[in-house]
Amino acid sequence: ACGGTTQDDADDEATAGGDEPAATADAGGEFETGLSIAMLPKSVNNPYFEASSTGAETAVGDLEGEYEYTGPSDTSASSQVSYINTLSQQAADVILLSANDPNALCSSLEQARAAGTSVVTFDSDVDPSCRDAFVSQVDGAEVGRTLIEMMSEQIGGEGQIAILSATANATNQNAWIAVIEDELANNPDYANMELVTTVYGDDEDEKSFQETQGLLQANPELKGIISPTTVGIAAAARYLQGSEYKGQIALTGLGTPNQMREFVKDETVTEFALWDPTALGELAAYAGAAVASGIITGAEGETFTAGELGEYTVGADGVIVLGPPTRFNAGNIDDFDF
Amino acid sequence: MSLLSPPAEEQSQTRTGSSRLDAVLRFRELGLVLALVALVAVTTSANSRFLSQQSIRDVLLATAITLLLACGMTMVVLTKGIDLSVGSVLGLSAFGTATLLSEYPSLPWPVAGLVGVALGAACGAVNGVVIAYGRVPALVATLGTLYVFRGIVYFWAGGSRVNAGDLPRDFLDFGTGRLLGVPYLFLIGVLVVLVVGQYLGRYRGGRDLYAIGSSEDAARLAGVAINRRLLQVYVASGALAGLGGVLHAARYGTVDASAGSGLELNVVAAVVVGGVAIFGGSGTVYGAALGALLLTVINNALPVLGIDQFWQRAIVGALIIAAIALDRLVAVRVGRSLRRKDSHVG
Amino acid sequence: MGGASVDRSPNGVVEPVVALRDVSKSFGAVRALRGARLELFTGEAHALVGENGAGKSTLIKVLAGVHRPDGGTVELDGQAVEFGGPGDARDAGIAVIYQEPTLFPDLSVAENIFVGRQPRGRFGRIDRAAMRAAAEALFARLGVRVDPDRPARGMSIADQQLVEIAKAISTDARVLVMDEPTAALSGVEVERLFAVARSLRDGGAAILFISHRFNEVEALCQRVTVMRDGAHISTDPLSDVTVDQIVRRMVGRDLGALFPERTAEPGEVVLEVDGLSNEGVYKDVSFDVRAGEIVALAGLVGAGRSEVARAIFGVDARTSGAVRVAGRSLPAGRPRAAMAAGIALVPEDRREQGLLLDLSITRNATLPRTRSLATLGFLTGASERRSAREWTGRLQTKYGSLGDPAGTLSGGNQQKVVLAKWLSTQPKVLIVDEPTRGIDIGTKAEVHRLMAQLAAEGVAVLMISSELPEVLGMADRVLVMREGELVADLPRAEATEEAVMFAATGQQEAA
Amino acid sequence: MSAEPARTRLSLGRLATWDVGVVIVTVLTIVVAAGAVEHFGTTRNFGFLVLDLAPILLLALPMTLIIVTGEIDLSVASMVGLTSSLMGVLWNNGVPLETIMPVCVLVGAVLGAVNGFLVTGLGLPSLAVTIGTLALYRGLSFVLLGNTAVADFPRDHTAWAIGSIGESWLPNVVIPIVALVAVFVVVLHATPIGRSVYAAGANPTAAAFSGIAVGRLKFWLYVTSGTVAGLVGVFWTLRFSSARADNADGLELTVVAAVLLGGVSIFGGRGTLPGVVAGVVLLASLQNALRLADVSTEALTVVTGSLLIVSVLAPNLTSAIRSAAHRRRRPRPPDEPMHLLSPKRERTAS
Ligand SMILES: Nc1ncnc2c1ncn2[C@@H]1O[C@H](COP(=O)(O)OP(=O)(O)OP(=O)(O)O)[C@@H](O)[C@H]1O
Ligand SMILES: Nc1ncnc2c1ncn2[C@@H]1O[C@H](COP(=O)(O)OP(=O)(O)OP(=O)(O)O)[C@@H](O)[C@H]1O
Ligand SMILES: [Mg+2]
Ligand SMILES: [Mg+2]
Repeated sequence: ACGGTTQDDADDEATAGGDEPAATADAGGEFETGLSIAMLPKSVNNPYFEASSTGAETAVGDLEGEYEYTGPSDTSASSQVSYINTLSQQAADVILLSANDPNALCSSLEQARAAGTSVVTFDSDVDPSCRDAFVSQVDGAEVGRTLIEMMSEQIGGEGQIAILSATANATNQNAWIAVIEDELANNPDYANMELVTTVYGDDEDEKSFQETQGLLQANPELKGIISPTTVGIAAAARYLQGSEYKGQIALTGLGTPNQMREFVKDETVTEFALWDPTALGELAAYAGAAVASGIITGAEGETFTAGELGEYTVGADGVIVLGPPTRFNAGNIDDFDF
Repeated sequence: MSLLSPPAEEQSQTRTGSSRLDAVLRFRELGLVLALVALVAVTTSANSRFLSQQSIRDVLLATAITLLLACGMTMVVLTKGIDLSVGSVLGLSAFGTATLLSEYPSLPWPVAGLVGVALGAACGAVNGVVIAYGRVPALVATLGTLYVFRGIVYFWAGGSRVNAGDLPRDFLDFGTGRLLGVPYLFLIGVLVVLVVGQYLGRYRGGRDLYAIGSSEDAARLAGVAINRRLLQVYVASGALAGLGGVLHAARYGTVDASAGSGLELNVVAAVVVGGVAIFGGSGTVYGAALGALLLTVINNALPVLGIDQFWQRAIVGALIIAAIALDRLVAVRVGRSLRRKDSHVG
Repeated sequence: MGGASVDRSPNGVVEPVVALRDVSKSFGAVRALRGARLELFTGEAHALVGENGAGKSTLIKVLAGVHRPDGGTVELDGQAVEFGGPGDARDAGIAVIYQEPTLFPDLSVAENIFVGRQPRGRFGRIDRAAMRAAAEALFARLGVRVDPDRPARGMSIADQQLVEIAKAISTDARVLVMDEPTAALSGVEVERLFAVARSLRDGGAAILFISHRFNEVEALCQRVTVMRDGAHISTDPLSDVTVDQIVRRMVGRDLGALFPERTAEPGEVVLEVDGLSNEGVYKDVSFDVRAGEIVALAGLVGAGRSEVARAIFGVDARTSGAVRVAGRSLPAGRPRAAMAAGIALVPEDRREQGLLLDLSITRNATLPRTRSLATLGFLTGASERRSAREWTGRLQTKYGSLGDPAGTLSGGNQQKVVLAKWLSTQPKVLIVDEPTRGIDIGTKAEVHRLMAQLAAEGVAVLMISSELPEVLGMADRVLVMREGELVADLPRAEATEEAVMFAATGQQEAA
Repeated sequence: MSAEPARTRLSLGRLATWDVGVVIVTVLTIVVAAGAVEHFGTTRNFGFLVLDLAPILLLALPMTLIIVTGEIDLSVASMVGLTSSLMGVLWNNGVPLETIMPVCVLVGAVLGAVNGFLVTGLGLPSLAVTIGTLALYRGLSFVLLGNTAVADFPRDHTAWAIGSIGESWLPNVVIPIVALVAVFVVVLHATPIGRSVYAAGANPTAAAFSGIAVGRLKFWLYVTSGTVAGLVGVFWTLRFSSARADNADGLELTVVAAVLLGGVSIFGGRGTLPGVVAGVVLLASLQNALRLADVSTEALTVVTGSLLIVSVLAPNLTSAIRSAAHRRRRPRPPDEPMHLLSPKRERTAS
């Protein structure tokens, strides 16, 4: 599998292995019960993580553990550090983390792990040396390819496009954008498409809204916008809906069906994609429990069973991939509720 | 002991100072207008789409909410206070209004809007009571309520958000709708600016605010009902932030607990750029409105000009400093000229 | 014996317009008023005198609704009233000119006068033209020219006081209270003020006048009330008492001479001012002051005396000229250098320039000397307290404790703290700007004695004063400034009232 | 009205109340939390606590002095961010850390000097100026580093930033913190400079008339603030081993809140450093304890805000209540015999 949101780094891998507390995989082993599992999202006031939390809670319930959902209200790495410290102080068995920064959390994560806490990241990774495993929503390359493919379909494979991203430092966003850029440069299908700019809405509604507006003004020839973030795509859709650009500009990206339903119905948006954040949370919880129970250590090739989600295999760098993204359009959107 | 002959009848000539002062004040707002015009001209020459209908509408829409908050902030700052809680109040009201509308879709949206405004006014009343009757400095009190009100929204919202799809169609239409091409929201903003401007300039209550900000001791001795006025001002600021929240909900459709975070410093910046003295007693709401407009136009123009996004904040910061430096320059000049003519016995 | 006032009541009414009965008021442990009494009748001008801190200002603040009394009553037309605030008192027809000007610096002069009472036109809008006209009319009545549209910021104290007066008379009050309104005014303005006050009095208003200047009291008032230590001492028709009697009641003892005998021989030149100029304010001012000499700088308000003093001390800039102390040139704009050279400046506006009102008396009294009071660069507070106790003691300052904020002292005691602050630096050159403004007669004599003593010890004293008797009584030499220029240098023998006035105004006395 | 001993005691009591109050509340909070909140009283947790409060405490030191002079510096967090970004850029360009760290502190001083010049040289209101530089410096820090993060700082340095002294639980940062706190306390409370700081805040005009170069004093305070911000920028970067443009975003309000909680008057002229230190510790330990007690973030926010208001409101209310009670209890003034000369007597006579 591909590294997803992190760059491959053989050295890190080597040191990671060396640093880890002596643990050997016990592939057929049972999940321990009574594990205390805490989910630490980028920030607590985000429906996306709320959905993940629901999934994780279900899983922890099935595993008869204790579940906690806690985190800062701002999306800063320094606030997350305090929460990691708190959790390690409380001797949590597992931390499920969506990181605001790939490096800033490392030292406190190391301290937590030294104190016996297993760390599984999901959604947004940290440096592989600082966690046991990473549950990736999808294969990073797959997301990038899906996004550019949808865009190409919607604008007829020709014209200028732009990207509306989240924060400038978001690991996953930047990885997907890299894939998109790579596809545009190397895939002959997209030879007539041009990426003019990438702007950052910081995962804030207003900012994303204004950036969309700026994009359209600055680039009169623009044909489409890709927004690989749920906040961004909703804000952009909302702007397009109320402007003269509605129907003129293609918009796709990653969004939740509940947020986007209205825009799909009124044809502001044709098609977008996302994975199921609830399943993501659920898988993360199982992965965390698997690490804590010694079923996996995060080494490539290990397997575990994530309840009803089925069996998963750990890929290179300890990455576990949930599955391909789902595309949502007028035809299927009413089948989903998250 | 009469040392001097009685003053000659020179009453007619005493008006010189006023015209100079007026000229200077007018110059202050004129300066903003000129800066605006220059900015628009440059941007348009770089990209003619900047003056397209859509683009103008976008700017007006984006200004509308800041305009409301700037009105409230102007009143507060005139009394030598500050209201740092406006962003949080806006968030609370936006979330409250949106939640109300999504849970009771049959409720006419103006009613929900009024609830939002009332919510804002209630927050303002908390500020006002603490500041006027609790004698807590405004900066301290509103810094506190900035946290408290935001905490309440978080508490209320949890991780949930209200999506555009949950809101009544007519409410959202109002958010983007327009009269003769001008967005409703902007019209509301302008209306509020005019009303507040008249009140501040031409009504005793408004002048009292200047008096309080200029010298609270003197105001007390002059019999100004300071506590009542302060309470009113913070309620007004809260209510306007509440109204801002309602408009925010209508315009963006998506509302979560962080709506309006960090807005307070933008609003203070607009007011300061607009020439309202941060230590009270002078400035007009028209200036503040122009300040808000200028900042919004800059925010919109920089991307159009192709200026790197990362420079925007830096430029806004530099602009704030330039604006107050300009004010200072003018004030020094006026001060000097006033001093020269400061002889009282004719 | 008080029958005089009954006679003077124009309509034979014998009931006082205003009566304060057994009023007491404490600030913390300070009992500012203990059973104070006062009655004002229509058509009389009543003087209220007493030492600094006697409670005069506090008493009128009770009358004006600023302070709520702890005990006693305020009666209006025989009815006990309770004022909720200054607004209530104003509405009841009581206008007050407070001791310290209370203007709104950002508002125009006209608005300052009419705050809360602006004339209104249609829809309750303020009629600015009417307001301006009314302000102009008021100034015309006072015979002064002040631009009603200029902001109050940057006005001289005298101008501010004029605006205060205009504000007070604009209400056509039945009771006009003036708390040392003349302290900042020169003769001509005082005359005009009195003329207006007399016409108000003759129109049936009651006037309460607080002053430390007995010639003014005599010029305006019919009766005089003396207060001491917050209590009422006596009320008499002015014709029945002598100044000596009043002073004895005020201070509770006999007073020596107001101006001490002085015989010191001036020594070396200590302070040299050479061609000092500041664009537009004063130009080419040159003089010198010798050790042991008291030189007075006289002139009308606004002549530029204070500016010169400030430039010498270095708080204000100067455009050209030199200042030398004992032959050594001082850099411009560096007060610390001036202090190091031995200059001390007691500024004219004690609240703005002299004191940190919120900080303790100790901190105020030792501020210029923190460095010399420190041991190895550190201050523990003990040395500061010792110094403060010593110097406030020498000046017989009245205070509760040294830790009290300076702002809680009465005006005169505040002035003493400023004096203590500067005398403690043991200067070679002492510049005092209106050193006895707002100071009671007893303290005034003390201050004069102190200045004489300092001169005798070899200090060069430069005294700016608007009080001619003080100038003539104290100075070895009188310098006179007019419109920013030094126009006369009169040795003591030639310094008569007429000569100084002539130089100050540039014309012969009119009447 | 000569010096009464009772009055002296009272005023001393009044002065001491606030600091002692904050300190007592802080100690109580820690004791109660240690008893009631599991995991709070451990040395390891105190280590975390110190690391958490370090940047706030350091920034609060110069901020206290600045607020005492009646000014404010809202740009501190942006200066931290800018020095952090600079550190990243320099490191990316191969400059050794031994050079980078002093350069960053120096640049912090320069940034502070810019604030100082705008406030004292041009005489602009500091609240407005530093809102301007808050945006300006943060913007520049994004200009420098854009959206990238620099994270490959050498391990021995980053380990120092979170490490402990020898075998103890005390983090290394305790050493510079204690040193700086001591210096600031002595300077503010026991030197002529400190006296000037209070004087400048209480009445700048009178301070100038007392020979204090108010402008120069404030200028150097801003430089100090920038320098400390530079230090914090370096510390922050090493602690999180991540140089990012948005480091410490929004921290300025926390710092101001902590200073005000410590009893410093926003109008200048009043406040003490022990109070501020207690205020910072109180805020941080309360947050730490509540987090450990699984109290939600929302509650943390509300508590912080309420504490700030209550800290100023409570003394005001108690004094209001006390004086109201005093007025109610006041003895009726004794009926003095009417003075012979009183006009009231005349009235009755006629
Ligand atoms: N707000 C206050 N707080 C505390 N003490 C006060 C306050 N106002 C006045 N005092 C005290 O009350 C006493 C009377 O002061 P007041 O100002 O009435 O004196 P005064 O007679 O007007 O003196 P002066 O001639 O110097 O103006 C003084 O001891 C003064 O220190
Ligand atoms: N703070 C001030 N702001 C503006 N103008 C001032 C100020 N102080 C003095 N002036 C003006 O400067 C000139 C000289 O004033 P200065 O105070 O030196 O006069 P003075 O002779 O000392 O009078 P006074 O008796 O009022 O102190 C006058 O025109 C005065 O109006
Ligand atoms: Mg008085
Ligand atoms: Mg003078």
